[in-house]
Amino acid sequence: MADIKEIIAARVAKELKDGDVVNLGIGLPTMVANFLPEGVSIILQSENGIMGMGAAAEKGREDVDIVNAGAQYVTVNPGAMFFDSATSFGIIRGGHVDATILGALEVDQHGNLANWIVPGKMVPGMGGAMDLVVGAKKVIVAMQHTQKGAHKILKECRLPYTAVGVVDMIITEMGVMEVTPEGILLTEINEGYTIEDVQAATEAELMMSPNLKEK
Amino acid sequence: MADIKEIIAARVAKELKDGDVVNLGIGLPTMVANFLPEGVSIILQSENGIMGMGAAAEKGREDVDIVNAGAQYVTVNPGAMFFDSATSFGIIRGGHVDATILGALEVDQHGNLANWIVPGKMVPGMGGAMDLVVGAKKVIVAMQHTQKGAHKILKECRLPYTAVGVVDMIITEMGVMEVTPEGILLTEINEGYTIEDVQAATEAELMMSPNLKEK
Amino acid sequence: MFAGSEIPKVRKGKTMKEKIMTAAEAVAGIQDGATIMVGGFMACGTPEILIDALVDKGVKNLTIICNDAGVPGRGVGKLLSNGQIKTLIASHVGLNPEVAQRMNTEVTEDKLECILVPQGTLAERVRAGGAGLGGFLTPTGVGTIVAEGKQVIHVDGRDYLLEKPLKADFALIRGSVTDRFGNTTYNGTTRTFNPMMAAAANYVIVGACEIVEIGDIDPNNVVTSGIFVDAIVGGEKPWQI
Amino acid sequence: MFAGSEIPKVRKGKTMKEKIMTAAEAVAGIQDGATIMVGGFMACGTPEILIDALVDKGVKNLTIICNDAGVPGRGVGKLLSNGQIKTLIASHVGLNPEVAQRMNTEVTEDKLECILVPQGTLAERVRAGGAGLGGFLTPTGVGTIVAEGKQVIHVDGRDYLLEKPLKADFALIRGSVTDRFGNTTYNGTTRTFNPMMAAAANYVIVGACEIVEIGDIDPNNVVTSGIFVDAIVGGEKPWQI
Repeated sequence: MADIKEIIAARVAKELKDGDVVNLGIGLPTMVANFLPEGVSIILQSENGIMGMGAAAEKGREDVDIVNAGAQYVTVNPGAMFFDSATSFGIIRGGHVDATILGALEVDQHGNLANWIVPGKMVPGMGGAMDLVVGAKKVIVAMQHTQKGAHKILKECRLPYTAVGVVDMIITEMGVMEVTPEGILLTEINEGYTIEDVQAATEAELMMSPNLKEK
Repeated sequence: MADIKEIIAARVAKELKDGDVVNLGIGLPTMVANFLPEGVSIILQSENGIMGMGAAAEKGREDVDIVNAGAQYVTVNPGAMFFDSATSFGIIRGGHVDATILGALEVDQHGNLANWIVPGKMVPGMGGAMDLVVGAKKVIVAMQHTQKGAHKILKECRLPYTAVGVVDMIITEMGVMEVTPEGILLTEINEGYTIEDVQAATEAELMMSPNLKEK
Repeated sequence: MFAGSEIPKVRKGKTMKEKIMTAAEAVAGIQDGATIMVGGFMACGTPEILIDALVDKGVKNLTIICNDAGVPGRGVGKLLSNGQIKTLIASHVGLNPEVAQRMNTEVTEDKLECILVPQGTLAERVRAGGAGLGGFLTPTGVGTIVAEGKQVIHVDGRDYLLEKPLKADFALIRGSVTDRFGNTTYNGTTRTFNPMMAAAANYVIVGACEIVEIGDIDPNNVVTSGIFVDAIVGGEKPWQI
Repeated sequence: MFAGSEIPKVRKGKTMKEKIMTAAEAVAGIQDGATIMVGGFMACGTPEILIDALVDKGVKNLTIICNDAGVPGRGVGKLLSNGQIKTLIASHVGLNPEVAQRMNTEVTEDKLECILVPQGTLAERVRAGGAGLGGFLTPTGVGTIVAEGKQVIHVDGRDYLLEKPLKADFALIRGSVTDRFGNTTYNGTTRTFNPMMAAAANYVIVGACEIVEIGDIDPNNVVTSGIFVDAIVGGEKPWQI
């Protein structure tokens, strides 16, 4: 399980360019910062009010006034800035975040995203996700390809939307997919999987990139 | 001329309560701060970004980074704050300014105000006036009663409006008038003037306050 | 700060001397059914001493506007546990399991209504409330259940939701450094919703970690003006989450 | 500032090393017909060294968004005198008599179009441009000629004008202290429109009075984030009006 997450996080990291302003969702997306290629530095935005977030605070050296959006104690890097929530979401909604990386319950071939309501379960709230996926220049969904075998990459989302037509890219343990106006394009396939495996794990019909990379 | 202005400014000053946040227009309104009664302190807001503006800067001791909305060098008092223009007009529009005092070309019995366009003349722009009169809790027009004998307090403004239904009080060298839903109520008359004088200098029909004060 | 005579006369809610008071005095005016904004994000930036005073006071049927539901034992979580909240307007309530319990309870008078608002929209609605705007157009929530019942306005080729301002009777603010007039700064990520809420409520109470003299804060660095602040309560502390 | 490897690779417009340049280099990309936001209020807070570089460059048919027209010889007044402005969007132009001359000239190519916007609406429109809002509802201007051609929206018993966002190709910002990443603070009343404009333009140039190292500005006191800043030009000075 940890391996799969690391594979996904490491592949996502390659999508980030030096100097990008990035907002990482809780969980797997947070691991992306550990896999940045040599020479690539990114600027982490935390929607509760940080530009230039650093690593988690060392045990015993926490500043209780500095937390990330998951309420964990973090540090800030030199050149950081703190701001209020209206300013923070002005930055997000205004298109000043280059990429946001987050998980999903479902994604569909139109780039629709569902990641906040599971019927019959407690609804935790959308937090900042709806603003992030609408505002960020690039939206990367980083997740396991299926949920205990059930499809998550669909023709049409069945769960309530977080936003419509916002997902640019889906990265799973099986490979990399781009959402295009024509549908979902498979651009990379990971070692150990065949095209048939990926399609079988995907409800939406996949288009094959002419430059499909196999690893 | 200076006397008339001082009389008006001194009377306006009595309308201000201790602790009020006040924005003073350029010219006569600025003089109001010189006539505050003993024990009354006000907090001056300047729309270019000051809360807690102080007196004009002494010659030779100006800080060129600190000006008022008339581009004059000013000081700030202890406890002042600087802010950007969006914040400044959030304070103004949001009803956090207790009173704004400004001149007028015309005021009418509905509380409509015209103070920014003179036909045939250069239009200087409304600056912050439109926001101030809409946002401030109390709008006091401080002006000479007539313009070289021509009426300025009218049944209906003839010049383009700065805002509709915003004026609360008009203070001139002749007296004090309140704008009510029924029309303009004369509440004070200054020494040397009769009710007939004031009415003759006013196009709108004045109602007389049962408590009309004569000075 | 003050134009005019040098020694400002004390005046309720405006000049300095009466603003510093105890937490119990500061919340004395809060009655059953009040609408209260509470600053902070997962209780980081929430004034715990003011929450505690509200718990002691025991007022009920409150409408609370806060980014989230805190956690049990912290922030607005304490008000929730004590059965004081009727309606919660928040962006995220998932880290406080009591929310689900209260929403699903069979006991009518304990039942919680929870209104979820996207976090950026919530922040902007509070800002609009303080800034005298009648609303704003946001792309957030278009095509989702958040859009239900809202006007969709098309501007320059894109759809937006018309979102309306939020105001409140009271705001509970956490200041890191507050001067005796109420000018306030916030340290680190305690800022969150505090500055917008301070401008959007009729009566604003600051729970301050440190109270300083007027003039001690550089005018360039003040975040919340003292004109918004009605009451200052000292003794707020750094809290572990 | 940077997560990941310790030594950030230089990358145009993002990392520190390439942001500091001469004024001529900073304005090199500005072409005829560009839309440019210029910070300041009556030239207090306007980056004169960047205006001067634009005068030297001589680009024409500019649309300038600025609070006012400056005064002759200061701020955007220099661009006006030099015949470089086609359209001026401002709240007040009364202290620069050249505006009237240019508006009334018979010479077509010198003719200035002047669009007047209430100052609070102008500030909020620029903010909306940077914050990704499709517009906002303001009570300012209702019932006046400012309302002409605009949608009136009735919310909770009051009429508001729908005002739309403003964006620009470039912004010329005046910073009091700027670090090498572009994080900026503003002294006194030089702040005005600068922070909103820095967020609302595609390419942002800061004329800085003082350039400091990354980390020298307290993260609590930064007003404009370096992520907005593309170019930093040193040598901006205090100017008498």
